[in-house]
Amino acid sequence: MDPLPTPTPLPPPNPSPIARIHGQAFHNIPQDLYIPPDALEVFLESFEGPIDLLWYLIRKQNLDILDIPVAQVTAQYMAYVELMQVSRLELAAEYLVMAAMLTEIKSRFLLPRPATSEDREADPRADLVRRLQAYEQFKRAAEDLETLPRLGRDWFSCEVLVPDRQIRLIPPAVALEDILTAMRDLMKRVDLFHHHRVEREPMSVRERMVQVLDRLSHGHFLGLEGLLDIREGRAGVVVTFLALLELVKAGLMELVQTTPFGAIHVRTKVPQDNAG
Amino acid sequence: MPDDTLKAIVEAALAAAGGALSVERILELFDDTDRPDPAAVEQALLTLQTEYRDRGLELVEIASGYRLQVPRRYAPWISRLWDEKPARYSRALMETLALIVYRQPITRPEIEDIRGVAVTSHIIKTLLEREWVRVIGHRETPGRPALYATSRVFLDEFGLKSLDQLPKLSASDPLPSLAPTEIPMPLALDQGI
Amino acid sequence: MPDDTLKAIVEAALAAAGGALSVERILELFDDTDRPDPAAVEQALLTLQTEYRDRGLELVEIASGYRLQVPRRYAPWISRLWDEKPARYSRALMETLALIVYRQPITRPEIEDIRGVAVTSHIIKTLLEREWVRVIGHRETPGRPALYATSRVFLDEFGLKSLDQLPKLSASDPLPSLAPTEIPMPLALDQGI
Repeated sequence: MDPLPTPTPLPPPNPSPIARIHGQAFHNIPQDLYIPPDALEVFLESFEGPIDLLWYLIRKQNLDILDIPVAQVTAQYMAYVELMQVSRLELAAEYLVMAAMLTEIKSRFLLPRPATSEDREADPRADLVRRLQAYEQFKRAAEDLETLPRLGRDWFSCEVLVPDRQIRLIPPAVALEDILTAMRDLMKRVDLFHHHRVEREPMSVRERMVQVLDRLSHGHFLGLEGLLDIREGRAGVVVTFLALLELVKAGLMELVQTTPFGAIHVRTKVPQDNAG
Repeated sequence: MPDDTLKAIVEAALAAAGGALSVERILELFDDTDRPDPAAVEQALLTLQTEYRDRGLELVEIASGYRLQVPRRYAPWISRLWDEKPARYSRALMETLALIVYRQPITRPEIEDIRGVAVTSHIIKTLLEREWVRVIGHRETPGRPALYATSRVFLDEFGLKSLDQLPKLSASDPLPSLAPTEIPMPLALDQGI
Repeated sequence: MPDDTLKAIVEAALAAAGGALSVERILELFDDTDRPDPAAVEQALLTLQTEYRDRGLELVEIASGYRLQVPRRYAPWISRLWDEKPARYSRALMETLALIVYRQPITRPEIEDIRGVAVTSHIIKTLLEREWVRVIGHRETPGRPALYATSRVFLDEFGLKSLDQLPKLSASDPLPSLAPTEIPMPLALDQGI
């Protein structure tokens, strides 16, 4: 490997150096692409990677891609790669790829080509040019974005106090379909474990059960006739009757007949104190 | 600095601060070179106070300085900015509600028996607070568990005239029966009607 | 409701919200019984916009609706209200953002391809946490890389109604030293090595 040349900083016309090594200011990237190893950390922070470095060299230093001293660059990049292996391996690899690409471009120019060649090769630099132009476009877009006014930096939102602020809790909305879906999901799940008897009944019986319980909620007796509303017709009477039977069966209610053939009374089941 | 610029900066500072600012604090916003007189700041505050009269904001003086705030009379509307909308009810709550709707009257142990997991008190409390569900009695079994049923509020909010109008569980939906026994013969009762 | 009351409520809501409010959101502040027309709310917003001209606050329309904010010209003073300086973002982050803004939806490998370096997870995480960027799906290529796009928060914070309002992507200047498309004779180059 060639010995690395000594850094040759340019005279400082620019008050803000891009790097400072051992007290010595570096105001430009040296033309020969050599970066002192000590400056590597600073260097890596100044550039966003090999494309960014190449863009800088071409734009700011008027470097001709074809003039890049490839052997020298490669030797130097190899030296950096060794250094970078400790901390920024992936970045080292990216610089290496770039060096390889530049070398390839150069080598293709150096190879003799038959003068009569019909199929003209594409310019080996074309791909690199496209990449550099795409990069430049977004580099500028990023600079534009940075200058756009932004909330919290250039604009500030108002947050005026609201005295007597009350926070209400708005309960979530539920649709009937949601209840049906919940029931179906539950039934499916339950059915996996149990084989409950399929029992279908009109909802009206359940509704009537609740109504009967409501009317008897204070432990009062009520005559059976009082629960039956003749105006509901036969169907209504049957529903009430079925509801009563369900309630008795479920142990929620008892029917009391004090004398044979006497009036039947209904009441909620009395707690069985000292039953055990 | 022109009076209008000073007034605008004071207004902007009060609106952005989200709390009270003292005159000293306002003065700290300025460089030594463009810092106004305290009197000029006081004057700007007074002008703003007048300008905001009868608007959606008011400038009040409190112990710690001056504060831009929403007048109390608009609090009922503005408070709604912070209405809390819980995303959705849990599956546990929806299944509990579904069981109460379709299997009422039902007790908590019965719900737990079908669902196979405990029903939290929070779920029952939520359903009772929403007034969709009410306690209509107690089952006379050990612990006297409450019997839950749907309420009139439930019917109203879901636009139902009666529980009959609930969407039907299709025939393919198996319904677990809590007490799958035959309906007893109503022999002892038939002469009562 | 009188126009002045409506205007005051809209003003108070905008000042208290701490962000943008859409017309729909403003309408939600009202009960069904006192809810104004959307057109009346729009009118109130327009009037306020005019009234706030040349004051310490401005009413701007952005993607999410309307926002009452401190104009940029007062930022030097107002930013001193807070000890904490607004976050400064690295060039790497801003370039990644620019690629997401102008090339959305885009994957991380695609960003890396154009930038020529790896995009750190930290950058992506910062953009996602800032809510400027969101994942809108995955590209069905090996590794299923996430597809990034900008969010409504991005538009709001950059004061935009839509992406159309962003500065156009400038056409790249030709790179002078690379201009010739003809392959030059290699003779002139060999002293380069």
